[in-house]
This record gives sequence, structure tokens and C-alpha cells, in this order.
Amino acid sequence: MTALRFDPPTLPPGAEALREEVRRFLADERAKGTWSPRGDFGTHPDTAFSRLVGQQGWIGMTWPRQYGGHERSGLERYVVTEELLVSGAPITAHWIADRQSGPLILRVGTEAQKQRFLPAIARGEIFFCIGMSEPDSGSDLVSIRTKGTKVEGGWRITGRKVWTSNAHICDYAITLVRTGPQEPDRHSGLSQFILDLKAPGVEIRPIRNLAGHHDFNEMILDDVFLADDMLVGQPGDGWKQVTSELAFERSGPERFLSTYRLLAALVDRGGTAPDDRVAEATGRFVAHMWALRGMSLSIAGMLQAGETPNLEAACVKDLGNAFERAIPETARLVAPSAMPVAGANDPFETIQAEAVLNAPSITLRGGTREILRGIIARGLGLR
Amino acid sequence: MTALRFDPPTLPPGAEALREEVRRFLADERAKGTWSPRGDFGTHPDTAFSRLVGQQGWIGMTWPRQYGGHERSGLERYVVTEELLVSGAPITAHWIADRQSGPLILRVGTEAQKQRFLPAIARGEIFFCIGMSEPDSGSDLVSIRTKGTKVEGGWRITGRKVWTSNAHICDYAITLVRTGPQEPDRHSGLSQFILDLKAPGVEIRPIRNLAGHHDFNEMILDDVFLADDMLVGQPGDGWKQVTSELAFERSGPERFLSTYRLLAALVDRGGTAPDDRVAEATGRFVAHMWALRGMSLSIAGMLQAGETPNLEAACVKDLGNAFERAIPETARLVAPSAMPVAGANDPFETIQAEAVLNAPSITLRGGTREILRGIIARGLGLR
Amino acid sequence: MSDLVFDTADRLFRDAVDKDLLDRTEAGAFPEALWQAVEETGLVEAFADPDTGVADAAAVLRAAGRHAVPLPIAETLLARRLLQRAGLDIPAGPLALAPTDVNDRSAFAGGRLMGTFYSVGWASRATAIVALADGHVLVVDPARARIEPGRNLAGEPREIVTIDGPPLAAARAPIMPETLRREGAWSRSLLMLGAMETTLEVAATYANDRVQFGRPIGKQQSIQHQLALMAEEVAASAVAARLATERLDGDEAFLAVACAKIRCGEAAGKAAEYAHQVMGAIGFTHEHTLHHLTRRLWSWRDEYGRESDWSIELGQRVALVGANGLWPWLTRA
Amino acid sequence: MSDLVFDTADRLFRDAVDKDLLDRTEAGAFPEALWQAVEETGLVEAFADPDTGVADAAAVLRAAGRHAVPLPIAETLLARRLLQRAGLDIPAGPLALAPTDVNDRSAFAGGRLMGTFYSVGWASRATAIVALADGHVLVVDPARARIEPGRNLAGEPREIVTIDGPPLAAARAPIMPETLRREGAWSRSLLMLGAMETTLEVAATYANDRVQFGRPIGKQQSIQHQLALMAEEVAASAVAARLATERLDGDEAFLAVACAKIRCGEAAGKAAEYAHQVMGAIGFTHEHTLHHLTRRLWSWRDEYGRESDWSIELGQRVALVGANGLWPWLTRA
Repeated sequence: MTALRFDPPTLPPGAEALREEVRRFLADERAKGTWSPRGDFGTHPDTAFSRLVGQQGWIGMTWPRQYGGHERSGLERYVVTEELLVSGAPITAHWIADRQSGPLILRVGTEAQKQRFLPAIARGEIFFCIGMSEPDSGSDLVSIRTKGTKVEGGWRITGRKVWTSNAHICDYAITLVRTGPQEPDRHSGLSQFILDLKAPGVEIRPIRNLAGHHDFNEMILDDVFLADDMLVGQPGDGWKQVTSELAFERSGPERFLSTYRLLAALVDRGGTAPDDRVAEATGRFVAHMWALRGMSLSIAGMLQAGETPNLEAACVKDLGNAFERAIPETARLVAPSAMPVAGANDPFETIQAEAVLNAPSITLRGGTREILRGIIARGLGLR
Repeated sequence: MTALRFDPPTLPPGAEALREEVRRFLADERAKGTWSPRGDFGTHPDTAFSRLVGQQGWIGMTWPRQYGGHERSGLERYVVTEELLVSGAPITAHWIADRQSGPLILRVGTEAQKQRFLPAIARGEIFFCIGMSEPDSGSDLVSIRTKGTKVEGGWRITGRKVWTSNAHICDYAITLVRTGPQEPDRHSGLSQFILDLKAPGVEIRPIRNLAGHHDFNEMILDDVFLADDMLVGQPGDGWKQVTSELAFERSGPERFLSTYRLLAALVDRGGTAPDDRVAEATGRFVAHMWALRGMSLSIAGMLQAGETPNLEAACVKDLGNAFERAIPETARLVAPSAMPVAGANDPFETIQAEAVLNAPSITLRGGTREILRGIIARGLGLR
Repeated sequence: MSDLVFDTADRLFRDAVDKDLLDRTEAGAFPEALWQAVEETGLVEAFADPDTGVADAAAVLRAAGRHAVPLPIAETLLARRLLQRAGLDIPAGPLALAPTDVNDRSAFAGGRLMGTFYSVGWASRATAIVALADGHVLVVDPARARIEPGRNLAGEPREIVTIDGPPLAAARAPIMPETLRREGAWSRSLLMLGAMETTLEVAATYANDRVQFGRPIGKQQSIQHQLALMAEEVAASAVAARLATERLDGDEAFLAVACAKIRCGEAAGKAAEYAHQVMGAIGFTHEHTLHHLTRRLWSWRDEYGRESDWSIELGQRVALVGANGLWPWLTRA
Repeated sequence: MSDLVFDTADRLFRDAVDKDLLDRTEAGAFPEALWQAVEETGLVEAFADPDTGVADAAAVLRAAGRHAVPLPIAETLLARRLLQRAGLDIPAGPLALAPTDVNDRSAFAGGRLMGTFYSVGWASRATAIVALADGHVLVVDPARARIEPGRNLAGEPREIVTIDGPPLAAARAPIMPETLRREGAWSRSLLMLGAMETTLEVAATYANDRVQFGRPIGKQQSIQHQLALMAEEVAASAVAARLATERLDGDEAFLAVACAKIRCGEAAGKAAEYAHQVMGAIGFTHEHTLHHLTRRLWSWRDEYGRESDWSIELGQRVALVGANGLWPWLTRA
């Protein structure tokens, strides 16, 4: 049985000063009218705001200076990220490039790719999304059908991707493509490419979500030519490259803070002398969040130390899912009903409504609970 | 997809008069000191009390008069049962004979068996238990190893049974035995016998439960001779006979009323002007119980009409499990803490403690949740 | 009788309500033709029969829930019943009903109704608004009310209606405001039941059809468990809704309706959650019909009192009845 | 340092505590030899080191929880700490500690302590009862107190102690009663963590070993899910307990201890439920060791405040801090 380990993280000196800096920035910009708080972090991309964040040096924070990064620790990045999330700032546009695409290029990209893409990402000037899922493959990546055929100087790609968040506002998509057979094993034969979303043959169609919002897209790739230098990593290594990012993807503060603003709104609605039902609910949620943040920070520290706490990350993700879903379900039951004000949007009701509608998407991010629990069970030695 | 059906039951005329009769009986006997309320119905057998219940005509109520029964409807039996359960009366001793062993003998027993056993059961004079589980077979009956070998005039039985509730106070055990090969299918080759617990070669050893109480037993059968007339039903039909009782076993009021007394104690503890937390918890539990009783009564009506609502019964059992387990978990959190009284047992605390300790046994009765949910899923057409 | 009513309504709605109609209605259109059909079939008169009226109306509501019918069926049914009991003429067409919310305030004095109602269904589309205020049933012309737009999570019109003026008609109220609230809660229980039934069918079908890792996801034990749990919730809701229907005009209407709204409301949230869990991303798209059902479940469980509101109220009554009186109360009801 | 303490304690307890010892202690015996070993190893002095004391004590408690050690380890550790802080002599042997319950009442005046404490651990076996009353730390001779027997769900002595008379020693209290209650809650969090860790190991091993329907039950997805959920609860508890340990003497001790007791207490109930669910009938028998762990979990989650008590108190503090102050508070702590 693999014991789960959550080493105490050590925040670097200056982390708290950095936190203050982020808070000041957010307050100043909000005062200027640059942004206003939104609900869930996965929606409301704002490329102009992302550029501002880049100018502060808060995109690609941990990357080498030579590629536009700032060589800060993963824990400093953690502090910035949680402050941005909790404030409800519109950071969706650069989110994927900062968390996944940039680190991928840094890890397995060519020198030319690093020089071409990383500094622009860090400045908040180019944005990435991920072309992974397909109509017939959700969590099951080996069933991917989008096909890449080797041609002179590059590849020709044909296929269909779905659920590509924010493709309509992004410049590139890291796209998973079948380039070879499933040999020597079933995970072989997949490759990752940097797909220019303006390339000929790329069509992006909106997929509206149940609330009628447009975050997802369908990407149709019709014989799109990608030059050899758009291949990321080794051909056939796609599956390995995708799965090795998972501890990062599954343990960040976004895994339990996406309904934080509803919790804050509930505290507000309860007033300074809340009834016992509101007090019990908020106290319990704070305790859960406190523990989740402790786990998540610990994982950030271990990742910074070069470890790969995959089991621990799966725990954070699965617990975080349940936590984020529980907040709107409990808040609606305990919130004292307030006299509606004609013509005015009640802040609690607005955030509550958004959280309920958004709840089903929580488990869609970063692996279904079946997969997460399977990982943990294997870690416990179940065969 | 098989739609679940819950037909409205029709209580026979006189059911409410019968209910009053039961209440009067219980009140009178309690005043006389014959009994006092106990917690969970599965514990505290009291053979003297069972005899009294038999004298009222409340054991074998639905059986033919010629076998000592009273030819009343299943819904009248339901009314008597729920009144006995809710009051906390000690009905454990005759429970299995009334619900399972008697009906089994009535359905597949020989005329001689019916005449010999049923009237005595109905009088509350002989008591049955069930010898089904074995050390290596819990829910998986086909792996049963207790072996019956045909000999002149009967069978010789050798093996080991566990979890036989109340074997130490019973007279007979309906015992499941392998008498033949698993052909034509894996469920073949099992037979049911009426085992006299005083027969030579039967040894009964207590298995104490986690609270230290003795309800369970181990039964060791060492070359026990059973005459041919102790076989119940056809040889090899054991599995079929066992599984065809399940709708009865899974839908009765005992499936959601075993922690009723804790709910009542919580109402008591909350007082006439309970705080909102207690009020919310009790209101919600009453609503759940109300729906469960409606479902259970409906099934009783359908069973009375000769139908076999197995899916519906599985729903009652699985929901009932969750309901019974939720009561102690919620009650402990919402109960206002009362000033302890030195030397006196607080009734709420006592029932609460018993319920917590007993909770793990709830799912052990009548099929694990994995089995129940599998049955329902198949009913929904999942393949 | 009620089975026949259910079959009629179910057939009508199944044929007439499709994704396109739902989307158009949500975008602001009113499905006139469907409304005409509902009136012509006599479904809005479901309460009429003195013996089977409540069961018939329940059948119409359950069918409406099954197909997410985008019309004020519940409001019209209940408003017509109220008018009939008050001895007032019943206007043709869809009717709105107020109050619906504990925060609504109104006064009727000197032949003048003043009030604000915060969540009136379809007021701007109604031929009349039927209000209960200060012991009177009042019929108000929507054209003379101030109506601010609003929608619930499902996009159904829930409008803020401000009234200040004389009603078109008035009569002594035959029922108390609690009774109206109770009937509203009952209507939502039946609507939720219907929507849950379809939700379960959609999810179970999907689980059989959708292949992942080389086999239908419905073969996974965890998916089977979620569907089984959903079926259990639907089953409990069906029985709770029936018990409330049987007792809607009886002595124990409060108990039965409270239990139905609590049980169906809790089931609605769980059924929606399990369904989305089973269906994954596809269920989260606007293109799929699932959300027309689940958004209604999320809305209806809040309307006419949340589970928690009814639970607290029921718990307070239980406390008055006392621990020893509880079981006799439940078995008498 | 604390790792070494943990290893020492873990080894000692693993070797010394078996089913037989647990059963005998529950039947009334006191495990003298084990107590001697605990004293000789210096484990009761774990708080002594000014730098690592809290972490060392946490390590001892967690190890005690892992093995369901039937001794007043937590009580003695905390009582010794209190005596030391008050500058009083520390008697050898097991110590009892009061108050533990919000209903406990006491007064110290004119050199005389009068009080009733409802749930004192191991009072009748202690060499001294250490009480905090009216701003004083008091040492009482158990022989001069009236002690009524009592046990928690796990069979651990929890006795009703009535005192009326002069203490053996007294000093000004260095801490407030809230601090003592907080340290008690912290001790139970660590004990629960340890017991949950073993519970998880026992259940996971069983799931691999137990064959049903021809294969280990651990191959079933639903069993895997329950074990995974259990592991998640243990993981969250481990972190919450560590955060409380790091802050036990800091400014934000209330926040950190409240979160630990809430989180570990909730986890304890779930872990016990999942473990019994996985293990079925065998786990319900007295013969198996599981219940020595789960009955402790059920007891400890109630001691020094239930999750709900701490949640309400924490929620009230959160309300005072306000929605805008909440995040700064959490990140400062």
C-alpha cells in the first residue's frame, strides 16, 4: 500500500509580499474599471486583462528568463493563482497556456518552439487551448480518431475535436492526433501538435452550454497542413506527454475554489450574527476548504521539489469536486430568504444561480471521478 | 426499461381497528411489566413475549386456518408488524419463522411438515433461524460448502454456518446445503433442510458483535443425520427457493423503522419549540419515512395481489438502509446537548449510542447494496 | 379516468413539444398552437370533476413535467380551480397566479388591490392574473399591472408584478393563503416527478448506447449504481406525490404536501446530479435536451418553498404533536 | 525529531497492544506494564521540548490512535503540559484532566474546589486529577473525589467526577478554559487520524484477500470507490491535523483546531462507515479488531465538541470577519 504523503510546503520568502502585490493590483485595476468579479474561473475570458496580468510577470512565472519567464517558484505561482481565483478575476484566456501548454513546450518542445511561443505566452499576447476530446472519446484517449499523415515537410491532419474551451478566442490549440498504430501498446501512436487556429482547413463552431453560454467549441480539421516544427515532443509520445501533466492539472487551487465566491456571498447573506444553520454550513465549508488548500499547497511544494504526487493530486481533485458541488446545494437550503428588490439583481441569488447551472461541468474537468478513484484504489494496492 | 410500479394499496376493512387492538395490547402488557421498549428490532429475543403475540393471533396471520393461521390479509399483517416495530416490542424470537420459515414451509413443504411446524410457529411455541451464510460465502450462495450426502432414510450433513441470528434460542434452522453438482447451471445442487438444533452433531457457538452482544452464532454440523422428511421443497431447488422470497424480505417496515425510536427520541429532545436545525432534521426524516412507508405498503398490497415486485422491493431496501443509517449520523449533530444527570441514563443518549454501534449491521440484512443496485440497474435495462 | 387523462396529455405533449419549441419559447415566443391544443383537449379543466379532479390534474401536471411543457399549465389549473371555488367567471386562455412567494405583499381595501408579487409565472402572457389577497380572490387585467421581466433557471417566465388599482372581479376567498401555497407546492412536486421520469429514461438509454474504453459505460458498476440511485429517487417521489394527491383536499393535506415537496425536491437535485454525471459533457451542452429537464428540476425545487422551508415547518408541527403522537399522526393521515 | 518520536511510539504500541490487551482493558483491567513502558520511554514527556514539543506530542497521539492504545495518553500529555505551564509539580503515573464538557461546572473559592465533571477519562486509574477552575490549575487526589463509572462507545473509562474539598496543589492558571478545550479537541483529531490510518489499511488488505463470486471483492468498482473515498478522508485529516499542530500555540489556534476537529470528525464517521461497508459481517464481530478502531472513531468525534459545535462556532467567527475578510484571514493564518 502506497501511503499518501503530504509534505509541509515551505513558502519562499517574499511570497506574502507578492500576495499583497497581487491584491493591490486587483484592487487598483478594479477601481479603474478594468475588470469586475465573475463567477466560475472557467468562463468569461478577457484577453486584455490577461495581457495586464502578463505585464505584471504573472504568466509563465516559473519559466526560465531566457524564454520570457520569471524564474519564480511554483509556490509563488500558487499564491498568485489563488489570489486571482478568489477575487473572481477574468483569467480564463491565459489559463491553459500558463498551466499546461507553456509547461509542455518547455518540457518537450524544441528550442525554436520555446523561443517562438513562450515569451509571447508570458506577455499575455498569445493564448492556447487544448484539442483533446472527440465525439467518441471522452476520458478514453486511445480511441482518438483525428488522424495525422506524414507528408513532405510536415503533417496533414483531419478530424474533429469537441469541448475545446475558448478555441474561439485562442490562437493555438495543443492537439492530440493519431499518427501511428497502437504498437507496442494501446497507448502508442498518438502525437501532440501545436495547431494554428487560423490555419486553412480549421473551422471552429460554438457549442453552447446548458446555460446558453459559449465556452466550448467544436474544431473541425479538414486536411490541415502542419509543418514538422509544429510537432511537440516525440511522435508517438502523445499519451505519455498528456498523462505526465496530470498532477499539475489535478491539484491546483482551481480544483476547490471555483465556487468560493458563492461561499463568500453566503457569509454576506448570513450577516454578522448568522443563524446556526448558516453558521454551521459556512464553518464546515471553511474547514473543508482549509484542509483542501493545505493539501493543494503541499502538492505544489512537492511538485516544486521535482516529485510527482499523482495519487495525492487525484485526492485533491475528487474531494475538490465534491466540495465545489456541495456549496451551491447547501447554500440554497440554508440561505435566509431575503426580500427581493425589484429591478436589482441580488448578488447572492445571481452567484447561486450561476453555481447551480455550472455544477455539472465541475466533474468534466481533469478526469472523471471513476478514473480518479481508480487511480487512488490502485495506489492503495488494490489489484 | 421496466418502469417501477407502486400501486396504491387498499387496506382491508378492520385494519384500523386491528391497529388499535395492537396498541391496546402493547399498552396493557407494558403496564403489567411484560415488556419494555428496546432499540433495534433485531436484538433482544423474548420467547415469552412471542408466545403472547402468538396468542393474539399475530403470528402466521395470513396462513390457512388448517395450519394454525388466521387467514388475514398481508396488509393486516403489515399493520401489526409496523405497530410492533415502532413500539420497540421484543419480537425478535418469532420474527424469522413468521416472515420466512413459515411461508417457505407453506409454499413448498410437505403436508406433514405443514401440520407439524406451522401451528406451533403460529402459537409462538417454536422458533426458527436461518443457516445460510458460511465463512467463505457471504452474498455468494453458490460457493456454499456445507455438504449433504444421501444415506438410507435421510441425509448426513457436515459443514459450518456463520451469522445465524438467534440460533441459541431457536428450535430449528432452515439450512442451505449442497446436495448435488452445479448442473445444469451454477445455481443448481443446493437444497434446504429443516435442521433440529438439538440434533446430535449440531454445535452452536456464540459470535459476539462489536458491542459485545450475542445475537449471531456459528453452527457446526458434524455428520448430522436429517431424515428425508426434513428436506424442504425439491432437492436442488434451494437457490430458487431462497431467491423467490426476496421481495418479502426486502420491503417490509423493518427495512426503514429500525431506528424509528431514535427519531422519536430526537423529537423529544428538541422539545415543543425546537430550534431550526432539529426541526429541519426531523421534518426531513419524517418526509423520507412517509415516502418509504408509502412504497412499502404499496408493495405489501402488490404481494397480497400475487405480484412479485422485486425491483420495487430492492428500492425500499436500499433507500431504507440509507435512511436508517442517516438518522443516528444526523441526530448526533443536531441534538441540543443536555445537562447530564449523574447516575441516570439519558434516554436520547442511550438510544443514540445503540444506533451508532448497530449501524454497520443495517446493510448486512437482506442483500448488500451492490447486489440491490445491480438488480435495479438490470431492471432499468442496463446490460 | 386519471390514467386516460395522463395518456391524452402525454400523447399531446410528446407529439407537440420538441427541442425547437423549447428553445423558441425560452427565447421569448409563446407556443400559441400548443396552448390552443391544451385548451381544446380540455386539459386545463382537469380539476372539474368533483371526484377525480385532483387526480386528473395531477396526471396533467406529471405529463407536463415529463415533456418540459413550456406553458403555464400548473398556474392555469390552480387559478381556474380558485376562481371556480370563489364562484367567479373563468376567463379563457392562460392564467397567472399570485402570490407564490413568502415575500410577496399585498393589500385589498376600498375596492383597490395594491401589491407586489416577485415571481409570477407567465404574467405577461396571461389573459388574467388571479390573486389571493386579504381574504379575497381578485381577477386583474395584466395590461393594467406593471410587469418586469424575469425568468427562473429554466428560462420560464417568472415576473415581478406590481398592481395598484381596482380588479376586474372580486369575491370572498374560499381558501386560506396557506392552501394556495400548498397547492402550488403540490403542483411542483408532480411537475418534478414527471421531469425526473424522463431524465431517468434519457440517462439510462445513454448509458446503454455510449461506448467508452470499448464497452457501454452502463456496464460500469459506478454508472449502474448512479442509475439505480436515480431510480430509487424517482420511485420515492412517485409515491410521495401520489400520497399528496390523494390527500390534497383532506385533513392531512399539510403533512402529505410537505412530505411530497421535501421528498420530490430532494430527489430532483439528486436526479439532476446523477443524470449529468452519467452523461458527461454531452449533457452539459445546449444542444442536448437534458438541460430542459434538469434546469426545470433546479427551478421547481425552489418554487413554493425549498425542501428546507417545508422541513422546518413540518418539524415544528412534529414537535407540537410530540414523540408519542408522531406515529399515530402518520398512520391516521 | 518528531518522526523519531513517532517511530518509537509506533513500535512500542505495535508490539504491546494486541486484541487480548484491548479486550482485557475494556473488561476493566489497567495495562500496567504498557503504562510503565510508556513512562520509561519518555513518551508522556513529549511536550517537553520547547521547539518540537507540540509536534512530538502529535506524533505520540497519532501513534496511540493507530494502535487504539487503551491508556490515558492524551489526558496525561495535556495534564502534564498544564501543570508544567502553571509551575506545579508533575506527579508520576497516568493523569486525568477536567473539564472536558461544556456542561461541566465548578467553582474554586476559599481554597476549596467544588465541581462536577461529566466525562473525565480514566479518573479512577489516575494518580491525580488535574482541573482548571476559576482561573486556577488544581491538583486533586482521586481518592478524595466521588467517581461514578462510565465508558464511551469504545469502552474507554469516561467517569463522572464530583469534587468537594481542598486540592493537593493549586496555582494561577496560565491558560483560559477555551485553550484547554482546544488542546483537547486537537488531541482527539490526532487520535482519530491514527485510528483512521489503521482502519484504511485493514479494509484495503481485506478487500484484496476476501474472495466472493470467484474474485477478490477489491476488484469491484464500488469497493474500490469506497476505499478511495476513505483514503481521501484520511488524507484531508492528515493535513488538517498537521496544520493544527503547527498552529497550536499560535495566534490562529482557534481556526486551525476548529478546522481539524471538524474535518477529522467528519472523516472519522465516514471512514468507519466505509470500512464496515467493505468488511461486511466479519467487521461487525467482536472477534475482529476493526471495532476497537471504529468505536474509538465514533467516540472521539464527539469528545471535546462535535463537528457541528465547532462548525457553528467557526461560522460565527467567519461572520464577524465578514465575506471580504475571510480569505485574508485564511491566508494569514
